[in-house]
Amino acid sequence: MVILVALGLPLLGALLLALFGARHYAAELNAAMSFATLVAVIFLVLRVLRHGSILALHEQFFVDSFNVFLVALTAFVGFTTSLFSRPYMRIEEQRGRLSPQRLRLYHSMYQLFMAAMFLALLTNNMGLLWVAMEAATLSTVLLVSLYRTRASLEAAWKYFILCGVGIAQALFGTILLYFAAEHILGRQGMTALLWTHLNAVKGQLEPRVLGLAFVFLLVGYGTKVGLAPLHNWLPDAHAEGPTPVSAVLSGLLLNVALYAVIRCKVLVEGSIGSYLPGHMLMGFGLLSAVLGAFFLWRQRDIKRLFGYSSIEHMGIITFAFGIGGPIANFAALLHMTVHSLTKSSIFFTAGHASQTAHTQQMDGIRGLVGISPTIGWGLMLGSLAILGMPPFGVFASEFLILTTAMREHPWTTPFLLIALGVAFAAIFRKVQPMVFGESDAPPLPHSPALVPVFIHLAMVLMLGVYIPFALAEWYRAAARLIGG
Amino acid sequence: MHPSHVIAELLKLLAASLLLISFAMLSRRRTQRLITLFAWQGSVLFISTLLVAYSAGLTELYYSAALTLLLKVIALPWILHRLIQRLGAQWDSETLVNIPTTMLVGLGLVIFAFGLAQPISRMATTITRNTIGIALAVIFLAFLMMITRRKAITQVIGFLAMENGLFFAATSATYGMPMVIELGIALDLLVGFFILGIFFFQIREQFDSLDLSNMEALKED
Amino acid sequence: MSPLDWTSRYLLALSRHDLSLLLVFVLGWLVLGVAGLIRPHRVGFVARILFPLGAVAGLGGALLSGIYLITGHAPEILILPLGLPDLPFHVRLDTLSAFFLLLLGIAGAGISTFAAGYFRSGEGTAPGLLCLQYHVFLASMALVILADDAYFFMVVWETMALSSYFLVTSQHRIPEIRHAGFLYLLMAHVGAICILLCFGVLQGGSWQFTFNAMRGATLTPFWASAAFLLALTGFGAKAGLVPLHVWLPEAHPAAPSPVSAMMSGIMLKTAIYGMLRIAFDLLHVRFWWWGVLMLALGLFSALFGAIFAAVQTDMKRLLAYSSIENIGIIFTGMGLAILFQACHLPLFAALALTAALIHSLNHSLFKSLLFLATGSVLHATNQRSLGKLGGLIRRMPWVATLALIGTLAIAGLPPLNGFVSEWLLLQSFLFTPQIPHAFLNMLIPLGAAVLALTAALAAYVMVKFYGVIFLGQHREPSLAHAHDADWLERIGLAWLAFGCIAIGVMPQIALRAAGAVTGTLLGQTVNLSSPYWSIAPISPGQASYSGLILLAGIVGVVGFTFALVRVVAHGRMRRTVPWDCGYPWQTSRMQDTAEGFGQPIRHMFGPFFRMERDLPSPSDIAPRYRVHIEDRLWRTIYLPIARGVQRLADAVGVLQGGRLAIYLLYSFLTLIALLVFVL
Amino acid sequence: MSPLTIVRQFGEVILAIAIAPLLVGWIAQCRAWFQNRSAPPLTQPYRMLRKLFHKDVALATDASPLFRMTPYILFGTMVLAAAIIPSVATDLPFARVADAIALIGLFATARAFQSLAAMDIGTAFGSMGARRDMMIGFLAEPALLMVLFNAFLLSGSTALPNVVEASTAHPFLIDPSLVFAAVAFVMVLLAENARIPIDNPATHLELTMIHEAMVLEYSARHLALVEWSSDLKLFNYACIGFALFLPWGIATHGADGGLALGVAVIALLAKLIVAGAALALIESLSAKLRIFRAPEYLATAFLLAVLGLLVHLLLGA
Repeated sequence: MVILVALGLPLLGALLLALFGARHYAAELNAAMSFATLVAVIFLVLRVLRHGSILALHEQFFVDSFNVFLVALTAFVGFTTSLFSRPYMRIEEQRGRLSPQRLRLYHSMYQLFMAAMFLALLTNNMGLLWVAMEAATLSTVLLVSLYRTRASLEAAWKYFILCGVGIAQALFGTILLYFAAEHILGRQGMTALLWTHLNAVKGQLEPRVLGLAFVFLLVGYGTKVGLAPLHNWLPDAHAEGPTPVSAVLSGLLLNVALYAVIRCKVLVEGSIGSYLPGHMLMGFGLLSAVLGAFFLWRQRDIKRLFGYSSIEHMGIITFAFGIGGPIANFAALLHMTVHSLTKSSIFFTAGHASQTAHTQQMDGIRGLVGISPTIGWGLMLGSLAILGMPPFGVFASEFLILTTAMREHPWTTPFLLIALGVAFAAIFRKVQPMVFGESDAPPLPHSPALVPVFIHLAMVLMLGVYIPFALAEWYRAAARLIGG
Repeated sequence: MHPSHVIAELLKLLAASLLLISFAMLSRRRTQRLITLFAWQGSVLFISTLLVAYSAGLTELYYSAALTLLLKVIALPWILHRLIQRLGAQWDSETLVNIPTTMLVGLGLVIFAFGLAQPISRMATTITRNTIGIALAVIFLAFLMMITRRKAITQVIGFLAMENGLFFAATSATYGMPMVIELGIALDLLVGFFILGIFFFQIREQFDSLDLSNMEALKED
Repeated sequence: MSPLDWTSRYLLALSRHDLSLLLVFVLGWLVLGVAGLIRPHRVGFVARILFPLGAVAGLGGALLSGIYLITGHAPEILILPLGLPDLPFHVRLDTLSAFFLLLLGIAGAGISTFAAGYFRSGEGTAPGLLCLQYHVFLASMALVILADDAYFFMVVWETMALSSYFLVTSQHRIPEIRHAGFLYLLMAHVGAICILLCFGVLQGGSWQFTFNAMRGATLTPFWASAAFLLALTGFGAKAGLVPLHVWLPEAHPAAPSPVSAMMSGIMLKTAIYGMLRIAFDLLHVRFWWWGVLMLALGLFSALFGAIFAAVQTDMKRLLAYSSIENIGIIFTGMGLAILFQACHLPLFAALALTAALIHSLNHSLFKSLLFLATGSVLHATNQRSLGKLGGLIRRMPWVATLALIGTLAIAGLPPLNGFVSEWLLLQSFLFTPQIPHAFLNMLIPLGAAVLALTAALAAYVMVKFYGVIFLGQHREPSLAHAHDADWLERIGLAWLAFGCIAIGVMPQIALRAAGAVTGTLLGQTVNLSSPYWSIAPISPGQASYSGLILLAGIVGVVGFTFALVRVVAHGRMRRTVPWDCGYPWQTSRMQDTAEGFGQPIRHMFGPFFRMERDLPSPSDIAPRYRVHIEDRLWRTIYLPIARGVQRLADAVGVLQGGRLAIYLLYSFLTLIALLVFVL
Repeated sequence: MSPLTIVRQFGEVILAIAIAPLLVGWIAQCRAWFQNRSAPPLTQPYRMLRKLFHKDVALATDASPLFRMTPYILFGTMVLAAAIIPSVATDLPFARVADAIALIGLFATARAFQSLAAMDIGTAFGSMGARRDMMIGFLAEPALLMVLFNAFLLSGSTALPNVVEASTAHPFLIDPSLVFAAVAFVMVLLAENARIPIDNPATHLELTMIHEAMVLEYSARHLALVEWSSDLKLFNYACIGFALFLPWGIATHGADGGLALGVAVIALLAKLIVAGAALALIESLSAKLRIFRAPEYLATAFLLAVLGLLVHLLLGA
């Protein structure tokens, strides 16, 4: 059962690394496990491509066109991040910021986190989805607090409390969902929480209850998506955790949380029949985009900066899902992809940049192209990509989103444009002096693994000028599935 | 009088006491007391779950009840107790907002919760129909408590209280979630709690107090 | 029949697959760029092989588009297998794009040839990378001109901005250059956002983003005007139209000279192209007040640019401001064209548009020529400040001679090309009294006076430019061993100078090229029937001009006089020290400086400037005079915006106060609010 | 293009070259009379030219080719201008080559070259003169253009012959706008030809001179050519004025037999005599302005021209 393999490999990895995580080959092991997972996922994807969507294990797991590409994305970015984290963590260890024991924790938690995300993505059961999200939170809490410094503890604590509370709301939402569902589906066979069944009968579910449920689910999972004003944990966690963790948080966890929200949205919209959920998403999205953009303006810490940029982009994606319809959903899915690729690559370079300069304060980071051209150009191109500069793919999705917004809700366009403009000025005026200019810092002891960066950026570039047919079909199918 | 009615009445009573306990928690200052109240809340939850299990004749709810007993009546309060012993955190914890105001807000929240729950309880078929409003109220009150308290521990207790509210909602409104979920949730709760335990010590050694006012360094300045 | 007709018939056979061939050339540029990465640090390989090849490709493109213009058949459309799934890249070749491709090819060829001699190692970015950026820049400009759907247009438009940004910041170790680059890219991005919005309006409910769909769309007057204003803002920002010009005088001097030449000579024209494309092709209506607005902005920019150019003391800044002036002139022409078109005077509209088009072409020639010349001067002397140059005509005769041609051309003096376009523009101003609007027909003729003032000011500026750099005494002893440009640079310069002369003496060529454009855009061309050595745009009786005969006349008279003087005057010639009213102690410091030349302008146009001057006190031992000129608009428009954003950002920052309880409160309130919302 | 027209063309040019210095001489003489000094002989300018042509050239050490070329270019442009302006007859082959706007351009070219040449030696006075001359230039051109616009609007053409033809078609009708234009034109003429009140051709007082400062370094044949071309410039301006405002007597197209030409030449001479006297009168009556009064002076000229334009548009000629 390929799904089980895909789920089991990271768990196995977590176990192995919990045992051997302190050895010198732990990083390689980590990468190897991630690679194995990637391979398994590729098989899964191929199967889906061949036979269409899968239901498995008493319908507890399922793969449709919506989550399969997220699974693929997650596996891929997870693998590249593990590649990146190898030299990065070595350097951290050499500089005495981490002990081997911590590295063991890091590696096993990393795998556990991946497992949790796969579970969240693959499960058909809204309850299991909740459990998986909670598990992901817990594992990342440990990762964020890895350095055990005051700042990292504070960040982890805030992260834990805010997301814990949020998740609790989500649980209540799930309970309400179940409550509404069992009237239709009954308690027998425990089908009342299976998304596929819920989706089948969503028309009959009691609208009032689902309305309430959606509010709780939205607030709950939305906290993890980092929608303003529920976002406060996000910049801290991104800034204080180890960079690979920031990369996967930004690149994957937010996506997964949003995935959960969208699953719920599909059900609720089907039941209510009104655009209420869509409008809620649009509201959150717009608010996050604008606030995120203005937050960017005053940042000093490089990882914090890009954390806020994630808020902004999650806002844009949420907004697009809120608009709904084939084009907007297509654009949102595309934006999910390019954002996680770009943002993770940015975090890779940002991590090495702050290592070379021995600080995360952007005023301290100067003249990267002089020290290491790959880091410098990686950061520059990545930032330009994330800012929606053509020919990078982010522009493609933003173009679609903007045009659709003009079409469906013209009044939102100025806000979006202001957000984009301000974000551009804010990020670029910070990145340029870091990349260009003079510096006398010595290069890194271990040569940074920046191949992932350029692979990611190359993919993003390709998506800007050419979207492969299969991928496009995929997005289309998913967009149809989401509907709205 | 038919037993089911009796059970229903009993359940209402328990629900009411649950709400009462939440209010009490809102008003208490001493951490020690909070823990005791939390244990009480747990036991009420346990009894209500038992009753529902009996009246609905659902075996899995018995497991759920047992789980509640283990976790929320025995394990967590005990660990919490040990924790504050070890951390010496049992002193008074002054609130950010003074108690009476908090109570008033709480009252408003309860009304809001009931109003919110009405349509749901109207369509509920279980004998525990209108308890969901109370569950909601408990959740809100716990939330309020988390907002108004200053100490890490009290916040955690608030968090746990919220979980209790959730469990109560689950059992009373829907006869409990499927067992898998119940277990998953319980597991998460336990793990989360242990992580918290670890945290307390680390926070303590870093900040040499559990006062949250020390943890306001990360901000936009 | 004229040679042109003959060649056209002869070349008709060749010109059937222009578009695909052009795309091949563009692709060739990209390939060359990538090839630069093979040996990024081998100057010889990059400069001596790749850049000349790029120049050849440019020539090829120019030739093709020239043929297309002459034969002038139906538009060619191609759909590339790239782009968005629902919106593949469309490319289209029509006379308008062909004209601008011609411009790009001619100027690009010259600049690439020069660049081959110019780029040396050790200057900021590695030559190979520079080569990549340079050719991507060229290719993206060509594609901007060819793009036929909004998405592709935006992609290449921003690619153009991006590649040029990297070129501008190639010497990024200098903070001013970084600042200039940032400002440039920011303005470009803001402009791009406006253009995107403009397309969003233009699709007019069809939600098809191909230009064809936009041509088909019919907009209400309000939305049409909105689209026009957005386009004016977006393309104005790229073209450096006042008050969106602030980036231009920063970015152009910052870039290496070939890049400055390309930005000023070609990139600004892509903005003109876009404006024309939208105003005359995509929009189906035109209102007279658009024209008036454009005219006003254009005239103001022209005057503004000329005035600021006159007071500059850095040679490249001076040229940059002069670009603003020329862009202003071009916009004036376009504004007149729109005005006439809206008033149903197509012939005059054609005349004004022809003037604008030809001026674009001219400007791309002489402005690149001058920027390249400053490049040679820079290499020879490492001096950019006019206060430290002088007398180079004796050290670098080649550059000086070729630059003289450019100088006279840009000053709008017959018989060179600059005069032709200004003549045409003045001609079209002559018909403004026929506009059927009270006031307009009285006010707009005054525009001719402003134009004349601008042209004369331009002459002033250029005399200053040339005189201070090339004439007089060396202001610095180091200039004594400045060396002339090398042969590749000379070829590049000579090619552009040749262009200036050719269009000057045979304006009919340019007139026909522009005629092909106006023919498709307005369905009306000026009178093209006159023989190829002269032009009579309206009618021979009305007005005619022939640069060729003028030149012949001057040369003839001069030669005759020279011979005659040789015969009658027997005086010998001896070299002495300058007389200068018998004042004996001449030093080079006594010459008029750039500041000195600016002085009358500062005196007359004081209100335009924000001046800081520190005058030496009478008792100074080493007296120093410094005057710093600043643009008022910067403080009145841009700084307030920046401050506003800062304030908003501070206000938003409060949300992240660091206190967990408050954060919890946020989410609690959100929850309650949403619950109330669904209730 | 019949041989006759060619003859006519060359005849006109020769005439212009020949009598241009005479005009200057005449003005000088009139000025002398008005200021009751004893006047120099009429032929003084010719004598000076002759003398200069026979002198040795003293050329500054590092004068560039540009410096030596300039006198010839100046002369060339001015002769060409003379060939374009219909001073005697309108049917000139060269008049088709360049219209009035091109004429202004031609003058501008001359000015640019003169200024460049003045800067070439790199003396203080030279560059100062160049700067001032260019300043006068860019102030005078808009005014001149507006003046021409008046005439263009009347005749609907920018070609001077057409202007003349149009106005001789109905001779005794003077458009009111032309009055304003004429005054403006005279002011511009004074400014452009380095005469009082803008410049004083007779002075060598260093700090006030403009034209003289520019030609300071020239000597012998070069100076001769420069002076001659400035005489020609004055003559050309006068002829433009005649063409615009007093076109009577100019042999129009078709009616340009030998007799008509003779009449035209007589008329031209008469006009020149009158105009020269008037010019001298104005110069003697007015005082030289400070250099920074020049903008105001030329702004006035510009304003008058614009007024003329508006009057024309208002009265809808």
